[in-house]
Amino acid sequence: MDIGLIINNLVHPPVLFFFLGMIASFCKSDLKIPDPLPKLFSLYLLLAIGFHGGVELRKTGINQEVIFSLSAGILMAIIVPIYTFFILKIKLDTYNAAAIAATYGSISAVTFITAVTFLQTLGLEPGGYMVAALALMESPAIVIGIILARLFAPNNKEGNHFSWGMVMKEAFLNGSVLLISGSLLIGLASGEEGWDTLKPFTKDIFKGMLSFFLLDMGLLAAKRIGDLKSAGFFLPPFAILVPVLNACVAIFIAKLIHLQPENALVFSVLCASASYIAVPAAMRLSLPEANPSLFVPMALAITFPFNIIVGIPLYYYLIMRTDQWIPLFWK
Amino acid sequence: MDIGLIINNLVHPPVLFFFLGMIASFCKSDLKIPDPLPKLFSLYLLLAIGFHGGVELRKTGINQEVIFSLSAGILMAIIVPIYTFFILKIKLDTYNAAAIAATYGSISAVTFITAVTFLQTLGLEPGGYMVAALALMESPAIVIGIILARLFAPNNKEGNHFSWGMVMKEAFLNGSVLLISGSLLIGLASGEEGWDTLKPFTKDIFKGMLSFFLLDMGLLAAKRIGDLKSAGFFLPPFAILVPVLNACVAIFIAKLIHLQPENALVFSVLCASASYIAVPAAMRLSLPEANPSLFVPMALAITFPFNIIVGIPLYYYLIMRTDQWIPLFWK
Amino acid sequence: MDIGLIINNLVHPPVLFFFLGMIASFCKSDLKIPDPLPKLFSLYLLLAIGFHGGVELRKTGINQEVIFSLSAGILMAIIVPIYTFFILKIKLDTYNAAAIAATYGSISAVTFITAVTFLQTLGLEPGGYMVAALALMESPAIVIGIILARLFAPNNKEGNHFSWGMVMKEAFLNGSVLLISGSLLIGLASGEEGWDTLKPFTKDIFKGMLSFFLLDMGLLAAKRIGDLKSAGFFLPPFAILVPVLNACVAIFIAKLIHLQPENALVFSVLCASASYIAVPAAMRLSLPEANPSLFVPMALAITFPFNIIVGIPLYYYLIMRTDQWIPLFWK
Amino acid sequence: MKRVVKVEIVTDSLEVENIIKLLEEVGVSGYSVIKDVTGKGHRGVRSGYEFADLFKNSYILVVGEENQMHKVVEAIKPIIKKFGGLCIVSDVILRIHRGDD
Amino acid sequence: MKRVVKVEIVTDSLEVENIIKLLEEVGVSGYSVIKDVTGKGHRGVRSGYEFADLFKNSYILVVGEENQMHKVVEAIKPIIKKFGGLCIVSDVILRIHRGDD
Amino acid sequence: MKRVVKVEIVTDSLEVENIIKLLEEVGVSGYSVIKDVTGKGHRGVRSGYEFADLFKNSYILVVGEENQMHKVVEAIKPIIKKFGGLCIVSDVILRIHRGDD
Ligand SMILES: Nc1ncnc2c1ncn2[C@@H]1O[C@H](COP(=O)(O)O)[C@@H](O)[C@H]1O
Ligand SMILES: Nc1ncnc2c1ncn2[C@@H]1O[C@H](COP(=O)(O)O)[C@@H](O)[C@H]1O
Ligand SMILES: Nc1ncnc2c1ncn2[C@@H]1O[C@H](COP(=O)(O)O)[C@@H](O)[C@H]1O
Ligand code: NA
Ligand code: NA
Ligand code: NA
Repeated sequence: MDIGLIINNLVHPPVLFFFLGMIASFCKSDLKIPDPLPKLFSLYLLLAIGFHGGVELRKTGINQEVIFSLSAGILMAIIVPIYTFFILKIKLDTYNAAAIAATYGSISAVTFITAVTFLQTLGLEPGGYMVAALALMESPAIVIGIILARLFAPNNKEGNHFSWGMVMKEAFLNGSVLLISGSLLIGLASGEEGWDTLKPFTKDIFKGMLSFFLLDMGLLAAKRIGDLKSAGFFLPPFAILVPVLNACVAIFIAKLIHLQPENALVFSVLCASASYIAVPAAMRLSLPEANPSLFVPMALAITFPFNIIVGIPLYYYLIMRTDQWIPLFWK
Repeated sequence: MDIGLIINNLVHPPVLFFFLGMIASFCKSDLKIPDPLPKLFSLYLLLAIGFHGGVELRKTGINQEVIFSLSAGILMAIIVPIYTFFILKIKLDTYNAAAIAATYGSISAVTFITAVTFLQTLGLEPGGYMVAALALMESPAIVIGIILARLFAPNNKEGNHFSWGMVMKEAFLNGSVLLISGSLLIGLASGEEGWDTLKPFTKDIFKGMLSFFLLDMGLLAAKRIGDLKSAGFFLPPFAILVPVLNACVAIFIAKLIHLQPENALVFSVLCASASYIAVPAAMRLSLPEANPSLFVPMALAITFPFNIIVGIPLYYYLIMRTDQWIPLFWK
Repeated sequence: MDIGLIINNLVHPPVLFFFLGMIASFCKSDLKIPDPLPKLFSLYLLLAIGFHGGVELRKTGINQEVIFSLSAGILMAIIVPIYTFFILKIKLDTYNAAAIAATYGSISAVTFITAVTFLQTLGLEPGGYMVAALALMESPAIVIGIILARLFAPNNKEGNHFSWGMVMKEAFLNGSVLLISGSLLIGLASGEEGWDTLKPFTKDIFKGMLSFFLLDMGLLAAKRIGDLKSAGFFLPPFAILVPVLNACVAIFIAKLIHLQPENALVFSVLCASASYIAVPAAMRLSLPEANPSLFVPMALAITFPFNIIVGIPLYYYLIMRTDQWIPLFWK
Repeated sequence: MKRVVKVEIVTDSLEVENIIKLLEEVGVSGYSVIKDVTGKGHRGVRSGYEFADLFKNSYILVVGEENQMHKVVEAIKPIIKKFGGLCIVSDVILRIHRGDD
Repeated sequence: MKRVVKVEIVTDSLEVENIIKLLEEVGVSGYSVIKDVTGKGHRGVRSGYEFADLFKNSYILVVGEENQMHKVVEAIKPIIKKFGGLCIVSDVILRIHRGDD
Repeated sequence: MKRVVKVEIVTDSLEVENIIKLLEEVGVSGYSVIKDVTGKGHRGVRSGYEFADLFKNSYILVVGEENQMHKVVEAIKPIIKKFGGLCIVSDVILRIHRGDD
């Protein structure tokens, strides 16, 4: 594998700030980004990528590649939690298996953003519609996870308190889904002219805000690793291997529908990433039996750093390589 | 009325983010901009427009138009609460009438900013001294409101606790008045050179910060509408009709003193806008008998959205039209 | 002394915002920048100057001037607290003398930044390695202060609770040291390319963020002046005279090692500045007997404003003047 | 000056709205809420979460007549049993309140 | 270990400064304040306001000797009567405090 | 419904972690913490500091069996004596808790 890709990814300031955060946390420094500042950065990032995606989508319009990509995104958001669930059932009870499956079926917007940033250092820019894929892929896994739990749970005695309306609200109207989708629509509606208005805010300072946010992610990821001590030997490797598996499936599908390498990368990163915002929020009401001190640190302290540091360049390498393999294997 | 004006206003990103906030709130999404982030945006906006206004004012200097505009502003800040008070007295007790009169006599800086943004999409830029008008128009209505309450209140038994010093402090030294006036003076003092220093902060990212703030305003405005359920049938229409009335009086005065259309617009918007920051703060001590769950949601949930969405293009339309009527009527 | 220098410094927007904050506080206005927004600004400033310094340091590389400057910085960080301690012992007990000595031996990053900003208005730019000096000068004085306290304290009965590991952690791993050093290393590692990525965030909006932060510093400095009422007649003049003394020593050393005037200024400003972030944090555990309501307001309410307003132009004037004196005195 | 009962509740912050609804139904004269409470109990550590309003407790204080407070406790029991927390009661003297002396 | 009286006050956040002044006048040994308290009472819901420091309560806790606490209650009564809130007292045991045992 | 003892502690925020360690050692069933508490005592005013997490108190609430709470008080005494604050105890009735009735 081209070691230059990893290094190129690693000396990128936002990723370096992620390391700084991890180091600060390991040294037990008192460096801290107090609440609610992390929320400011995450709201900003969602607004900015949503808006940017919308403006770009208006430029390309809705063509075949767009429809194929979005369909593939929804497909993956449905099948990933299903096969992940059955892998997890080997070792875990139904509730935790379903919650972790939803976690890995849904996506992480910041992992997506880091992949876009990685591509930009290579001079590439993924299609704006990939932001639409992101928005579409956040919620379905939550619904699938809950359906799986209800199908396989011993006996649903808590059925009386359960309401599908609630589940749908949590899945499709949670803040992050709404902000990114809404910003995308605003970008679509306001187009180039709107872009000129907001560009200094949504584009120019973007990498700086991302660096700040990744500094905080580093602090938190390192802090949460300890939570996994009691998780046993199964889950930590799962939190690395399943993302790679999901990325491979995604790369395969990307080849099938002839995505450009840059779009294939962000697509595979979406599939490989795990949700630590929308899913925990939805699980509280829908699957209160699942243990958040398993699925949250898995996504945050293992999968997220893995994707940021190793995953993104690895998937890109695989995408560039399989251009040679796939034809052989295909014909 | 030129429907294009409204549409032009509506597809402007900041206004679209206001809608997004309203929609999120109506859907009961958990999207939220946690405290004190809204304060960050509002402090920023005050600092930025104050500073910009000061720099511009230094360029134009103090000429006749400036003096006329500022005098007209103060005049309106005095007469609006007076006639508003008597309209309100028809249905309300003295204390609430006085507090609502102060609310509508004072101004909303964000409504002002949105009007400036609207003009910029038309390629127009109001004079920097209009920011001075804004600063001057924030406080007088508070004092007038309190005077009216003391004149008309049954018997001022609480006189012993009341101090004019306190009232003046609340009216003229509240944070928002001080920040915008101070920033204006700093802009005046530092001029072009200071402008170059701060431009990327106070100008380039301005519309982005405004979008973020309006997102929050949308969330809050929608949430507060419910507070008005118990307000009866009089106040909601009041919260739309009185601003339009105030705008019409302002347009008339603007014509009298020959303001340019862009300055006439921001002047009428100032008069039409209602305060939801300085006034509630001043009322707590000065008119504790007034009910804040009337005057706050009126300003925030009705008048503010109305001005942002319909008012600004409407007043502009009226200004452009009356150029034809006024001469007829005048001679 | 060239009065133009002071005026030039004073009409600079960030300094004017500092005045605005002081005035607002003296007027008892309710203007306030609520927690944790001040933390956002201070984290931003540390990140931005660290990163900028690292990028610049990579350009110059490590030459003789760099090594001399950094050595001089460490030297001053060691000797300043020592002689300051003995001055303070005249009037104070060992614990308070040691804590105040540490305060004046350590540095204030925002004073440094204001000096850099002052130089930029004169068209000068200090070397990036001065940021490294800043980072190196933050911690030693803390260690020296604690050693002095232990040497001179009557009898160290609390020895059982004391741990040097703790002291070193507080001194070298506190958040502000770590963030500025880490950002410097990130700047070093990512160089020009990284700079292009982050410039709009770390440079363009820098002066605006600084203005906001100084507005808050003004509010706080004015508020804290009252804390010194009970401090007696010795400490307030100390908080002005000792910084000037430290600056003079620094200027002398700067001449010896032939620093350029711009580097000599920031060096002397570092020596003259007093810490109000790292030192109070370290003192809680290491010197709990020292009274924070002495050393915190001295640094924040006297030394900081003095340096910002008078000190910076004064030290610059001395540097330009001594170019003529030193040769006479030297030969 | 009146003997009243003080009810203190610690529970999941997201349940505060539901508990308030129940308090309104019982008809209490008022209540007070402290939002940012962390803690630990049978469900493990609850110290908040930076990315969502989760894993945090709130503290609710209600004072009122003994039998009304009894109804309050019964009304909120199912929520506390489901979402965790605890509820303690004690006797206090209400010294100042609107209309009282 | 000492029997003392605990005074708990909930009132408008903006009155905390004035109440503290009164506590100093009575000469209490200390006090504690929790700033962000929301709630509901006779004056309706008080859940804070995003644009100004308004419509929020604070909680004040003071412990001390019985007759001193009695003076505290009398001193703050006018403020609570004017700006709302409540004040409750109860008996507690002070187990740790500077100089006590 | 069970008679328990309620321990309330106010102390330096930075000592909360150490106190929690001691609570765990004593083996309490849970605890609750309110972070942002200001106040005044023998060490002067503690109203927080904008530039560092200093000069602020926290409030800790623990309920449990009488003799366990006695151990809690003894365990935390050295911290309170060193870093300031106070600790009060009182009797309350635990009305709702996991598994109890
Ligand atoms: N013994 C206790 N003392 C004080 N607070 C408790 C206690 N037990 C539980 N809590 C609080 O109630 C919350 C939920 O408790 P649980 O449902 O037992 O996890 C905890 O996070 C604590 O804040
Ligand atoms: N019965 C009660 N129990 C607890 N808190 C109350 C009660 N009544 C009033 N409060 C608190 O005191 C504040 C002011 O009360 P009021 O003056 O009645 O509006 C409310 O917002 C509540 O925080
Ligand atoms: N009499 C008291 N009543 C309530 N809180 C107190 C009292 N004395 C001290 N405190 C709290 O304990 C903290 C530390 O007290 P001290 O160690 O006496 O400075 C103070 O800042 C207060 O928050
Ligand atoms: Na995924
Ligand atoms: Na108005
Ligand atoms: Na120094």
